[in-house]
Amino acid sequence: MIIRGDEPEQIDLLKKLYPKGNYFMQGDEAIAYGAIFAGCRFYAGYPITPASEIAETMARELPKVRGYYIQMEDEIGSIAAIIGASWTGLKSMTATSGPGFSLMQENLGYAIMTETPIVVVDVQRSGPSTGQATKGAQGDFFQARWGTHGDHPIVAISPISVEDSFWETIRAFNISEKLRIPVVLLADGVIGHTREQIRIPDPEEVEIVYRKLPKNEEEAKYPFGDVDGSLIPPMPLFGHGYFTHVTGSTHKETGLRDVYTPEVHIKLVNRLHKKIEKHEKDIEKWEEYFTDDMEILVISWGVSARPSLGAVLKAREEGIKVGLFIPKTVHPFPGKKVKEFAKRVRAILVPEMNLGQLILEVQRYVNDDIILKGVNKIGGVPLTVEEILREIRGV
Amino acid sequence: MRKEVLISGFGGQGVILASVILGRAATVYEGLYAVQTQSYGPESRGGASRAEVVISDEPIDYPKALRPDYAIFFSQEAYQKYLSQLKEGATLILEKDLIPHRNEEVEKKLKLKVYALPLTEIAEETTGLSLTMNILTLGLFVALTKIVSRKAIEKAVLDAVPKGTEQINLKALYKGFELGEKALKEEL
Amino acid sequence: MYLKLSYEIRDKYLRKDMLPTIFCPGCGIGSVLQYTLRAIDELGWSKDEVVWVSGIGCSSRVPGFVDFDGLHTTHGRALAFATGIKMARPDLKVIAFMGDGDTAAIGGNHFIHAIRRNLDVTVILINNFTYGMTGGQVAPTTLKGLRGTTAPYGSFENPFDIAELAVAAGANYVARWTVFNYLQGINSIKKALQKKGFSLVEFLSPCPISFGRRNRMKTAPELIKWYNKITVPISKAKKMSPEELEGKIIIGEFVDRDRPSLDEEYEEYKKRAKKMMGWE
Amino acid sequence: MAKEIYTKYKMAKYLRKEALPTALCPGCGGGTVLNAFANAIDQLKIDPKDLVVVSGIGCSAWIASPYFLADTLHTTHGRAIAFATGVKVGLPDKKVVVISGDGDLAGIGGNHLIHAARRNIDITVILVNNFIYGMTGGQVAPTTPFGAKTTTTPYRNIEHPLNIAEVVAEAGASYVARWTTAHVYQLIESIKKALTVKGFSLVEVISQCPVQFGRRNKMKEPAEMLRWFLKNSIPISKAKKMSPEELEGKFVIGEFVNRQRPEFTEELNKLIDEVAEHFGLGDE
Amino acid sequence: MRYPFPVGKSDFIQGDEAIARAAILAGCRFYAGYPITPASEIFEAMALYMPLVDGVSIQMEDELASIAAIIGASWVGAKAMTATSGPGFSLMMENLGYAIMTETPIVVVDVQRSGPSTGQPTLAAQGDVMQAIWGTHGDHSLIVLTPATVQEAFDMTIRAFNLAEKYRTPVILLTDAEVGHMRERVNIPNPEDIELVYRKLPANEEEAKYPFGDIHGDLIPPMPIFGKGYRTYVTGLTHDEKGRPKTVDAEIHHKLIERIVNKIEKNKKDIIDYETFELDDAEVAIVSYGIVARSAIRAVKMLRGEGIKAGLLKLNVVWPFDFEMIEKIAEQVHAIYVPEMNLGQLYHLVKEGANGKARVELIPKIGGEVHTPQEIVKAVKRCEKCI
Repeated sequence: MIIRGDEPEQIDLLKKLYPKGNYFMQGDEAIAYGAIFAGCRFYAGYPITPASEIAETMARELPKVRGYYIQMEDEIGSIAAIIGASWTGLKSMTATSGPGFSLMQENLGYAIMTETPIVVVDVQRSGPSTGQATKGAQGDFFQARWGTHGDHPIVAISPISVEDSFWETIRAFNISEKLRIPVVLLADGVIGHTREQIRIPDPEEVEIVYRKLPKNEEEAKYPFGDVDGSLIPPMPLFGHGYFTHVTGSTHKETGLRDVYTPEVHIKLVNRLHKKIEKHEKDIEKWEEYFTDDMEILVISWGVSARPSLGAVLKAREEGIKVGLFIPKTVHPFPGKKVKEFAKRVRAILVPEMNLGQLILEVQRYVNDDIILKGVNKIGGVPLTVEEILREIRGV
Repeated sequence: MRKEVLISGFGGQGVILASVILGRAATVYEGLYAVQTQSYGPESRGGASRAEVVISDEPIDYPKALRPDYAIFFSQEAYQKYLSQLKEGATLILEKDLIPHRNEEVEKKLKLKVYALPLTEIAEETTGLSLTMNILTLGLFVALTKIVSRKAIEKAVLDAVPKGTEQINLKALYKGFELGEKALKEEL
Repeated sequence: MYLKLSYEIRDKYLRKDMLPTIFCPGCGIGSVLQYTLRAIDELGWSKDEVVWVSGIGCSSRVPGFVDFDGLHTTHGRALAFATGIKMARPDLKVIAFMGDGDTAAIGGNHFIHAIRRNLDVTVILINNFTYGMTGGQVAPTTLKGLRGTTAPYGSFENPFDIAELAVAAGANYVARWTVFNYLQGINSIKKALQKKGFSLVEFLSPCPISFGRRNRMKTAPELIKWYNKITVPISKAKKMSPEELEGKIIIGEFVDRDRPSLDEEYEEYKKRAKKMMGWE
Repeated sequence: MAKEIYTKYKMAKYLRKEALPTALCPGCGGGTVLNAFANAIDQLKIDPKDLVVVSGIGCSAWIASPYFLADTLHTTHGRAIAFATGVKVGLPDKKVVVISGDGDLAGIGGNHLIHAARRNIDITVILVNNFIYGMTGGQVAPTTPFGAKTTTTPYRNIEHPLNIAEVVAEAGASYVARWTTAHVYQLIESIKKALTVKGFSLVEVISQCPVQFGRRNKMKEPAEMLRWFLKNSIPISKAKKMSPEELEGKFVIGEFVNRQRPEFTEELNKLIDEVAEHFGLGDE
Repeated sequence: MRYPFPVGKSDFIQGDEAIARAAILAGCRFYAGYPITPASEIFEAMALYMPLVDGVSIQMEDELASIAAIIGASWVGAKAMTATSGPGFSLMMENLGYAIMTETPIVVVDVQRSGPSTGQPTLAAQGDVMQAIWGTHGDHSLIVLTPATVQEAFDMTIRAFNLAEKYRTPVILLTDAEVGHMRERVNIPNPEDIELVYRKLPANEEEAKYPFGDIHGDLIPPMPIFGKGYRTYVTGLTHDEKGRPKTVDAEIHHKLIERIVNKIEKNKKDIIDYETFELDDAEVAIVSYGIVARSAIRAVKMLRGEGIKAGLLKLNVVWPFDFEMIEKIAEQVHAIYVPEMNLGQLYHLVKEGANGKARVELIPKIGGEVHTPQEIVKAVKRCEKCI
């Protein structure tokens, strides 16, 4: 029996196991609980710092809700197993950090090509290579976007706090299920290991989505066809007698391989991209502060967002007209919004824990008549409010 | 001078090898520029096979054939698929026995110069080996088009064929030359 | 056999500026490292002719502490890196110092293929039944029913027997001991180091912090006592039935043979290539 | 456009007609394997609706993908068994079968192979061993016999082939057998057993690739390769009495193990039940 | 020294073959690989040549192992290379990061095919450009070269080795199935005429103590290779100048990564290579790289023929990227067109470079075929009309 996560028995079980109220937990744990609330019932993983706590929480909690935790022989096997499980109808997740994420790139491309809903958590740590294993970073921003080969779209979400980790994980599952696409949750070692207060809601308060299934045999014949004009094909699960064929090679709407006809490839890959554009509204999410009268804009994401907010609040106290924009969905990047803001400010600051990645994305939407400056820090220690404030004052 | 040559048939007929020999003759032995490209199916035997050679006296920018000046087809599939892509007035060599269905209309419309011969059969008669059909066709092609010299193609053939088969392949090549001369004199 | 005092070994082979090591009290890695260094010492090898390679994990930090050329690589890939070193410089001796997760989980494929090729390296394997560095998750070596942070209810999987696997894949020399088997350990390492081709010496090694603690064996002595209980010498094991061997781990020398190593074969290969092309 | 297939071949009902003809070269052993598999399914009266067939990349991965009419998952190179692990856990009541090649399953995917055997997960693997990477043009594989010529060992292979059946048996599989494409009936019987055994089962099929392997090793014709298989096949009972030297270059055929061991998905579900009971979460 | 192929004359060979021959001439003596279409021909040529020149060619169990083996070989002093295509390149990402972090000179060839995933294995694409630049995790920099002809594939392979050795960094030779499989004439020079670079070695024991220290002020530490008695320790963990792991010190991490990034960034002038065609008086620019640049040249001729003042910038190196040069071009022209065999990758970098000073338009094409010159002309004309 495949559990979707919204069955009454499951809701009762969640209520019994995790009664509504305040908890004190790590970001990693919040991601695990978010996944369980989102209906995730299959997890395959491999130990890696600083993501192991997600695996450990899943190992402890999943069996309680009749979910499966398995530990694979490596990260390549982990992402492969969750793709396999997803085709049987289980909402599936894996979690890792930079080195493991590098290993998953090939099969991440497979999930994109086969439109398999999965959630991949990358708890970013300081790299390249093994780097500083226990330290947080935001260095995988572009890897999440461009890490697998070939032309592909991607959705990546980055939470900014422990509580946010819970809710953004749920959102990651919902987007993934709705659009039949892998979603990358770009968490980081700082939040992952930080303990904070978080409110666990009643399961009824959580809106969850399950993939669209074929209505009939006829629809099931086109696992990769735009049968209803939404660009998202219904997903004929394995084991229902549909005889579905799934391949990472270029395929027709029926799923059958055709690797020589350019038109087949063009149609498929274009639809993969367009389904993201078309459902932009379901995907995009950001927070903005003081953007009405701002002269300076701070754009920040993930772990750097909170010190940025602190700095903006302090600067406001000092009378500096500064605003803040925090994209929660970082890929696709909300460029239109940034373009609009850029017309109204004289400077944009981009604080992040790397040597400048989001800033390159911002640059595409900004003309050079304004100041664009990164506030960068690597080495595993998050940016402080003071460091960002100093830069705000500087412009 | 930019000349585009398209050769197509199925795997095992020596399509690719013929195109390589032609390109080699043009570049290494004639000092021209040439680009050879190819595409084939996943099967190593029996799938569709297609090769292009672009030959020019100046560096070649776009490397693929856009409107072939010359074409050689060894299969019905190739004929049907690519016939309409040929340039007006193009020269076309066909393996007659393997292409039973012809499209006179298109051939006429494009004013093609068509030479249809039972190439495999002739090769078999000449050398006892149907495999030498591709070399024989090259000989025919060079005699008809003079795109490279006979000396050049001969040297390129010798470079490319397996050791011990040189004489048999030259025999096929010369037979091709002979057929080409006859064809030009319209004796065929 | 004259045994040098341990400080002599320490002073001769360890990088002073890297000490102390990162290993927890009660950890078995230090002992195995000492056996390895003693074996090298007794063989009279120069420090300049040996390269140490490792992957990721507690055991893999060892090459950082010893005063040799050392390549500390990515998780599971040590033997693949070692292949490059050995094949490009066959005159160098290569020691891969590895853990069980590194060798048998993520690196399992490189392990069996390096053995199949008979790559001339000596693997010193620390098997502590757990991922120590990441906090005590279960490994493919964890025995059924034992706990780890990712098996809070006890492992339900069948474990690997790495030594047996190495024998099946074709290794030239394979032995397994516990860290308690002091002399056998040193002797086995000596044999392994001198062996051309792939050699493996596996040590059951205590990890009281990440493994023992979760399995009611908080200290190294408790773990060693447990090892003594579950290990059976190979000579005795041969006379036991599969049922009697259930839950036991066999120790001793598993195989000792002399198939030609990859670099030796490659030397021949080069000669043959030149002959076939008429170069010689 | 679906082509009409006119055939009296009984097993055609198990094939996706619109995907035919297969892309396998003439003389390839893949057809024999597909036929044997279809016959095993037919004889066991398994409904294809209860089957999921998983494969990786390579010629042998194409034997059942997409030609076999069941749910078919064609995955990335070497990872078929890892994908299949997820499928089996999600659908413990279905038969999950992996059909792929030696390079795919034992080369790049060797780790997943031994780990699945260790877990003893109830998957049937039909490993088609043709000693070569056929699709990419005939490179050496970890199964290529010592001394054979390939495009990446032009001066002959110096590595020893991996003894897949023995390694998998050692790693903990419930059922392991090896046959060649010249032993069709035994092969069908073994596939049937493998499908019925609870736990990880491996049927290794030594198969001919006349184009990429045979041609470079003086066996251009498929029949020559089959003769080679027959001449060098040694039943396992006889092989046990032979020395390693005598066995050099031989193919040991037969059943290597057939045993009962705890199975992964059963153990996993048992664990979940125990946890539910322990926390009082069982069905009230 | 005897070579297993003719030198000092021209030959008619495939791009893949040219890469293999160039590698041998560049001094590459270690190759590890794994079969994959359309890069297998490189491996097959290496397998044929290596034993004859006393080098090693070995087939590993997968692509992870292939790149690992060449890094190992590089640390014992061998010039080393591997070649692959998209799926294998994805698998190499982790160890590519390791090579960057440990400053190991290696050359990785990616013969691009159409993706994502298994995609169209025999057909060309330019879909891995951003992956080559950003595919491994963490902050980093490296060098990416893009040949457009078989001759360039040959020349750039030699350059790739020279740059890798000079800057102690992995270099990616990013070619594609089209260049890899096409045959053209290649002039293979006499080995004496080829300028080769070998990594800087420590001058003495003292220098060897700092395998990761900027002891010469040029950001590139000498490389104390193994087996010379230096007893070097190499780790992918954050390390100090001596190579000792220092994983909690933010200062040391910053210093290391900044130097790794800067040794590329500060030497941009030396690394970057491009060609221009009719660009001086152009009002419309086309920025292109790899195989598509050949169509673009023809498109420029055709556009000029129709009275549109077009010019071409052909990039031979796509990373490091010369943002400033693009900005300069953007100041001169009113529009920049970027034809790519993908749905927009290098286009993003061009757009960043243009800085809003000129319109930047993408001319995408996927499906395995190269843009025809007409397609580029048509796209340019359509846009030029719409203004």
